[in-house]
Amino acid sequence: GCSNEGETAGGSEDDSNTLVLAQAADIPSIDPQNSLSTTGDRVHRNMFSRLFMWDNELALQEDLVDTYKQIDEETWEFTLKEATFHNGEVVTAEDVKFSLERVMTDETLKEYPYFKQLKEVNVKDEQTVEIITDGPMPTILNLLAKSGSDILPKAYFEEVGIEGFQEKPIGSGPYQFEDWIRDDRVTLVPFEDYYGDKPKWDKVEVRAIPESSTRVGELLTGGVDVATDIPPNEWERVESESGVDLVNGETTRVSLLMVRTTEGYVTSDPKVREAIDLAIDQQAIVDSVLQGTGVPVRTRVPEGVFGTNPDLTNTRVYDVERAKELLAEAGHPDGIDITFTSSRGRYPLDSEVAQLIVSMLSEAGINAELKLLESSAFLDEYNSKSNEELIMIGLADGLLDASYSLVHYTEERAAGQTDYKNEEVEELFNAAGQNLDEEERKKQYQLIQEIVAEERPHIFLYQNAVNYGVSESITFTPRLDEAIRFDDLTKK
Amino acid sequence: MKKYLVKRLLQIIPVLFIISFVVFVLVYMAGDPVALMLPEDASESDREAMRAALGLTDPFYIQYFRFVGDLIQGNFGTSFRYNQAALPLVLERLPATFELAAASMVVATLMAIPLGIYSARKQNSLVDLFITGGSVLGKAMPNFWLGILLILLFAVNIQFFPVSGRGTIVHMILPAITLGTGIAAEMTRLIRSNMLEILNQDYIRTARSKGVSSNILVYKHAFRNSLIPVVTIMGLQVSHLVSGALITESVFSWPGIGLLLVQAVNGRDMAVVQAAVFVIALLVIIVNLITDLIYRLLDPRINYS
Amino acid sequence: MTQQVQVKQSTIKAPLLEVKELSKHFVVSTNLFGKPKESVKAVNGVNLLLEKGETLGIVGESGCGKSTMGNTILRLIEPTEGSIFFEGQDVLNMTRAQLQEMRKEVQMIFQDPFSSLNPRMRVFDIIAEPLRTHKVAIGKELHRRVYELLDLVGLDQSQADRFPHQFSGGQRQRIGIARAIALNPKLIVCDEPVSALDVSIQAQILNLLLELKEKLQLTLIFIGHGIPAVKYISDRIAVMYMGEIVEMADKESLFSKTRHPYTQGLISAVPIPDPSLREDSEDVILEKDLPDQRNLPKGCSFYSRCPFATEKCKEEKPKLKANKEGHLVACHYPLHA
Amino acid sequence: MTDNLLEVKNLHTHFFTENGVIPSVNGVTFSVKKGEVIGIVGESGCGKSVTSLSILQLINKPGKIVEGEIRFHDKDLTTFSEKDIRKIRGNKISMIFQEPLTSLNPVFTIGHQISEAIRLHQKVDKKEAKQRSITLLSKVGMANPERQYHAFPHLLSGGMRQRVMIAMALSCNPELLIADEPTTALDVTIQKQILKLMKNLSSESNTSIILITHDLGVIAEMVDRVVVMYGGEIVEENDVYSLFENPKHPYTKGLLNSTPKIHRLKEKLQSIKGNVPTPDQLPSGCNFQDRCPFAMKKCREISPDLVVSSDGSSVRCWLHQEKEVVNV
Amino acid sequence: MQGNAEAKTVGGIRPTVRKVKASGGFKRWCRLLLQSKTGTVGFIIVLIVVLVAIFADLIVPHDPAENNLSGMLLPPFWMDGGSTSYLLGTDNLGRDIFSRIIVGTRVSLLVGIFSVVLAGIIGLLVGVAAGYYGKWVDTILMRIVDSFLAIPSILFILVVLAVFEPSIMTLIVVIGLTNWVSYARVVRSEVLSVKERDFVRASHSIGTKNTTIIKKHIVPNIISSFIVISALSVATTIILEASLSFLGLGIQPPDVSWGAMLTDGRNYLATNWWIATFPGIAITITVLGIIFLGDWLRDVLDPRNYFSKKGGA
Ligand SMILES: Nc1ncnc2c1ncn2[C@@H]1O[C@H](COP(=O)(O)OP(=O)(O)OP(=O)(O)O)[C@@H](O)[C@H]1O
Ligand SMILES: Nc1ncnc2c1ncn2[C@@H]1O[C@H](COP(=O)(O)OP(=O)(O)OP(=O)(O)O)[C@@H](O)[C@H]1O
Ligand SMILES: [Mg+2]
Ligand SMILES: [Mg+2]
Repeated sequence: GCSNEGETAGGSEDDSNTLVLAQAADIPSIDPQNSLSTTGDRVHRNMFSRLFMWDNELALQEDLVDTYKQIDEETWEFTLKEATFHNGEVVTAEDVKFSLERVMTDETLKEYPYFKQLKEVNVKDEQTVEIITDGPMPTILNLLAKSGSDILPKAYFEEVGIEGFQEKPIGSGPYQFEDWIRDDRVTLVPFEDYYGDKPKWDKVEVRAIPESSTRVGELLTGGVDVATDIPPNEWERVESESGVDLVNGETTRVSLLMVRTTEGYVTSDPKVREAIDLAIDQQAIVDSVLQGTGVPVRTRVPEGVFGTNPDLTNTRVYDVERAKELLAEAGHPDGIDITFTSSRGRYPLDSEVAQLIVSMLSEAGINAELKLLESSAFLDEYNSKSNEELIMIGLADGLLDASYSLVHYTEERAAGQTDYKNEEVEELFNAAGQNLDEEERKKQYQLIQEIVAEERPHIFLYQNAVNYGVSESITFTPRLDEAIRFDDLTKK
Repeated sequence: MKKYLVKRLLQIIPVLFIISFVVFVLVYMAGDPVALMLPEDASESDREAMRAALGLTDPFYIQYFRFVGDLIQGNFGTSFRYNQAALPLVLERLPATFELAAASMVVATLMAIPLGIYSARKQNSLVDLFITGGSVLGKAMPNFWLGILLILLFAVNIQFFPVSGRGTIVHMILPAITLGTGIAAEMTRLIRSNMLEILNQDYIRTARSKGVSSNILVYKHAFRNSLIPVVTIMGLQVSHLVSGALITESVFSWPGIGLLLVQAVNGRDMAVVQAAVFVIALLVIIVNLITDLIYRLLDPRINYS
Repeated sequence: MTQQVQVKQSTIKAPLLEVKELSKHFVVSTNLFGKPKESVKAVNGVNLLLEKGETLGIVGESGCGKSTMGNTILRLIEPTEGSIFFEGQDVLNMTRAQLQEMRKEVQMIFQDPFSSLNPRMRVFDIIAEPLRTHKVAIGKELHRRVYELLDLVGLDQSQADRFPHQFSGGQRQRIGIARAIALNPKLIVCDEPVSALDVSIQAQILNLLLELKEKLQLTLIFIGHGIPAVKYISDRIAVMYMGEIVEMADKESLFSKTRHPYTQGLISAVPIPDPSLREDSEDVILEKDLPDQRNLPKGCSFYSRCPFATEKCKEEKPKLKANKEGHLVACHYPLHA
Repeated sequence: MTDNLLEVKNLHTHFFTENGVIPSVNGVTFSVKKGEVIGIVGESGCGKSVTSLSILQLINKPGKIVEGEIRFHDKDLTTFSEKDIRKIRGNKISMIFQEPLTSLNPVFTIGHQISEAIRLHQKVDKKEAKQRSITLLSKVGMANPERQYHAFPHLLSGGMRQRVMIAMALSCNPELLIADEPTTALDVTIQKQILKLMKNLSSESNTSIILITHDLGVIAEMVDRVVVMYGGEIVEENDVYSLFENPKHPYTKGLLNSTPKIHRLKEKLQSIKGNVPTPDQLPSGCNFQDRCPFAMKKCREISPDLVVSSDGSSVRCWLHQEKEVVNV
Repeated sequence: MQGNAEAKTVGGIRPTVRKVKASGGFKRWCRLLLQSKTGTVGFIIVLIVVLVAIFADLIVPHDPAENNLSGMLLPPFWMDGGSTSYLLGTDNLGRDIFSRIIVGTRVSLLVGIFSVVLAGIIGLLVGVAAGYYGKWVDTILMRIVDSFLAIPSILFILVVLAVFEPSIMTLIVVIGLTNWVSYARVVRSEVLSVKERDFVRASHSIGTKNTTIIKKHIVPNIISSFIVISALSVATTIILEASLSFLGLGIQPPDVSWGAMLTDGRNYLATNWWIATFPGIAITITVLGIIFLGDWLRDVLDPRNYFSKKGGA
């Protein structure tokens, strides 16, 4: 882009070293333990630090933790680096205890459900903290790197309270909070006393621009350096413009159809479920509507996540003829009628994909009545489990561990939703959950995935991709967890 | 006059009361906010725990009385989403909203008055037809469509204005045009028809018989009279400008009250919805009161009794 | 002649209509609690007695309360005070059903022939409306009645399915008259039925009314500010000023022995369509405009314009009193004593 | 060259509406001498107002003067440009309209409206204009003119508003005043005051007046000469005394007979039968034929011309056609 | 008897009115229509749109929901790469835009017309009741109307559509329920003025019941301005439906509406302009037609067009 009056908003081309990021939605909250969204995480990750973190290669690294050891199956001990909060106070074991206990006990926090397996956090000394889990917990380090385990300054928080904290949040990350205009932008400035590498940017603005064409417009005119979530229809525009690049990245989010296996639904018959699966040409969906981004899968655990089964990625079972046969075998030679719920505008191109699936299903004699719901109505329906045979949803993995995803196939979790029940899966899952042997645990998870792919309580569609528009003056490598560490971006 | 004002202000109370009840029922009916706050992966017991913690398991009337009780103390409650008092959240949006509303009104007026008068003076001419057609077009274009088009044309292609965001006065121009066009279209038509009617009035004939020139006739004698109904329309449009701007706000990522309201409704964020509706309602009522006063100022025939 | 009719109808000489101390104050502003603060005293303690078969004319300047009084008699406007008796029955304390009955007997002809006919109804339906409302006639009989009425007021049957706007003012007023006489009423209140009409048409309507009055033995209250027309049609005339009756008498007596200065001014202000009388018409010009009806003076309401006013007039309100000829006047110093 | 201030010659004003042409004024000819008061009578819709508006070229859009001359000081006003005619309006010729209630602009004070008229035609400053306006207001009999100067029209009664209109019309000492039914909407007592005011005017400053009305009483009291119009044409013209004494045209006769009079008792009112025709429905032949008690075959076929007799009166009727003389 | 004889003759005289009978049906309307250029244009547009809506199924060249994965984003036929079998091109799922516009007419018109009918009925009832009965009825109803006016209608729509699934029916109901207030206000003020007219008083003086007066006198006299605002608000509603689609609350696939097409296509304005532009043109033309027709109706229904100068006053 070239310069214009709009530059006052901050663009890549001014000399000051400012980074402007445009996201499709504002951060939900400045409180890192009450946020639970990719958009919020992109800010929190740079403002707060956690005990662990995922590096650019998605390897788990110590962050605030200097050293750690596992004392027994349920007890872990961590010593902290010397770090300070933005207000100059030192990060201590007390702060860790305070932060983790907050998220472990406060049900109103959105991150709360993930931290239930932590039992106790004890301060050993100023720099040492002990965490006791409820049973063996192979995923504890993943959890401590997850959003929500951000360390908050105890003394400050208690002094100003939640209201005060939200007005001026304080963390120990490389950037400190300057301003948040809701539904507009969050502004961050570097924290000079950061314990890690010195922050690179003089200023970072994270803007919320919901309308994709506006976001792209800002990108093209140089108003922003990086724009997330560029929909396929804008790719041509971004690619053809000089000065900006389109960068494609993968995510852990897998789009899938949840199927009722409940008695009384036609889909309780495995043959019908198979027929539905065979009738959908995942590859065609990816190639047409998604314009080639996204990977057809038959599992919820995509590559890059611990426990993935490589046999189930990039496979194709599409066979309409066989699908018709299966329906006939199942006693429905004239086809079946089902109801298919999908969101609209919740995931990229969800309604288009859903409409495409409906027409694919109809080829095989499956007459799907489509119910497209706006995001909140969709969640209502999903959460109240009032959907019928099929519901299309995209599920991500916040822990980068198969345990996070595969819990859906346990009886307790599936009750009322898919009503899936399989003794073997149950046993495997429970065993893996307590299993500290990585290799064996992985095998167990892979086996679960094979069974699920066969029995189809979920019919998988594709692993979602995310596309970024990036100014050519910036180097940017997308990550599987969709996080952005500002200092990983560099100016060319 | 003073009594009139007091009377009008007192009438606000029952209106606000009805509004708060209707809104409460609506949002209550809309469903469970918790479902929207937790991720798809959360389990039923997680949601139950959160509901209990937020006091959402109580029966309707208890929730309502709690709400009214708080309200009387000036407390709208806490936003679920932001975990902050709701009223300041709403109030901090007001400047952005005002700014846009005022700018749109200015744009609308600047467009409508000359066009309306001109097409009335040249009734049934080609220009008149053109203006009428243009105002229909202005009315028929949905805001989002016009907004995106304006961005494409004037911000991306000829980079004359910034694409989005709030900041300097140039940031305001495209959203103001987007929002103002529809209003301008309506006003143009209204001014035109008013003008036509007024130009047929007896007192215009009187002025002509005095030897007044046609410019003075139009801009002095007729215009002031034709302005009277226009002011009413402007008052009515305020509601639209404050709450109905959300589409424009969203296209231009303008942090106004409309956007907040939609998000609050989608997130069933009761406290914010209530606070926002209250503030908007109050604004609308006050603006209508002001237009009423202006109306009375413009038209000496109306007295304050 | 009129007396004969009356005797035939009822041997007891009860008045047809009696109005006692009738007042109507329009509230024009209220205080915060809805209590009246300011009101227009449109009608102010009026007494009337109407014998069967007579025509009472009511004159007075525009806005002096003539229409308000007419409307109150039919209870189209609820009076503030006073009582009205129609054939001995208290109109103001009637039940809905009684009122309904009464409205068969008392009808009204309105001032403006253009606004008193529903522009969206056909003439037939307009005239049939009272007949239908009171279920007087249906079917063939209804048609017969309506055509008969049309005939009576001099309209053609073929015009029955037209809309009011297709008629001229005079014709419209005829439709209004047909509607008013449809139920064979005993009393008709004519509220300036000719003031919206042209002179030539006005004469037609006045003649028609006179003729109908005789034919149907009607009692009329004829309101008008065209004094010559009122004089032409009435037996007795009441002069109103600021909501009050200031003079009432037989028409001959009223014109030949005018007693109230206002009446005198009014009569002398009527232009005489005869240039030869131009010079010798004695001019009583009432110089000032009418006082504000919201706060009337406490004495005589004519005080401010009266050429003969004294201190007494300012302080004390004159009562309506009759002389031995039965000529009523409300003045401390009546002319032609 | 005559001593006529205004001469209207063969005026035709038609309205070109969607439903066809409405010939509201059809060949009207009359003249006004200096200081003379002439009256135009006729029933509603006969073209009185259109005639008066035509004089000042105030006919609006669908209407147009299609033929005729309006000579004021021997110059034809119909040929004037809009700019030139504006110099005449309000200055040399003023007009008072029928509806005092709607003829004043409701949003300006009456003082402002009078001053405006003054400042339009005279080079005076605001203060001077105000002073003159106040003088005018007191001249037309407004009590407390300083205060009333700042009053809005709606606060005034009909009579007061009409006086404001008169003050406005007099503001530049016009040579001709056209008063279009100035008292129709008023009470008799107020009417009397207004008429008296106008009478004084014409006698004091020798202003000519065209007084339009359909009230024969007003005519009888006010004017020197009467023009009777019917259906867009002049049917009779005569000096006021002769006209009332000896009306020639059957319509004039009917009009006089159907006017109720307070001084003549008892006698039954005569009425003209039938209704006033609208200008788009005029019959061929004499316009009055359907209502005329003396209508002859000829009346239905050929419309009579206005015939001027030697005494200066004129009439448009076959009954009087044979008698005399010149065709106009 | 002299008077009677005279009256008879009066009856025989031609009435002093226009040659055209106001009651007169079809021919008169045609003539009135043809007199106005814009009215004629409006009428023709609306007629075509209505016919298209009725016979949509017979006209469409393609199934509007049929995906053509090999022919996605085809431009209109006159452009490079366009095809005459997809006259106006295809959208991002390869659906025929021309067919979708034709089918979309139906929903847009249904929602437009019926929501206005609903709003009109409620508004008429409330407005008449408030205006005619006055007093406390008026006070209560008008406070409710005030409240509704002050609640942003978009909020109402958002909430209701969050509770009930968006369908043509819900859309109609929800738009109807939000728009009635403006009708109520207009109707009330009209009723207030009609109520004071002499013919209503005349009817009272006869002893007519209130309900009859409302039916026979009040409603017929306010109905024309009512029809006019209704016509105009059909146009507004069609646009409103587009805005609702933008918020994800409009009509749901596989139903098609112009608003939904416009919304779906808005992100393609820069690259594939035809997706959003053609439905936009359809909306504009239709709205134009309706507004022209509405303006014409206003002129025709204005009593001043019937009455002589005097009668109108
Ligand atoms: N509804 C009303 N509210 C307030 N004042 C009213 C109302 N109706 C009439 N008035 C006032 O009451 C007074 C008498 O009015 P009314 O109509 O009875 O006069 P009128 O003698 O019939 O006059 P006119 O000759 O002009 O018809 C007037 O001053 C009028 O302004
Ligand atoms: N603007 C117009 N369009 C069409 N016809 C008109 C117009 N103005 C006047 N006319 C017609 O011209 C005729 C003469 O009207 P004019 O106003 O001169 O009557 P008038 O004699 O002044 O009546 P009145 O006594 O009611 O004032 C009327 O029949 C009227 O219908
Ligand atoms: Mg009256
Ligand atoms: Mg006139």
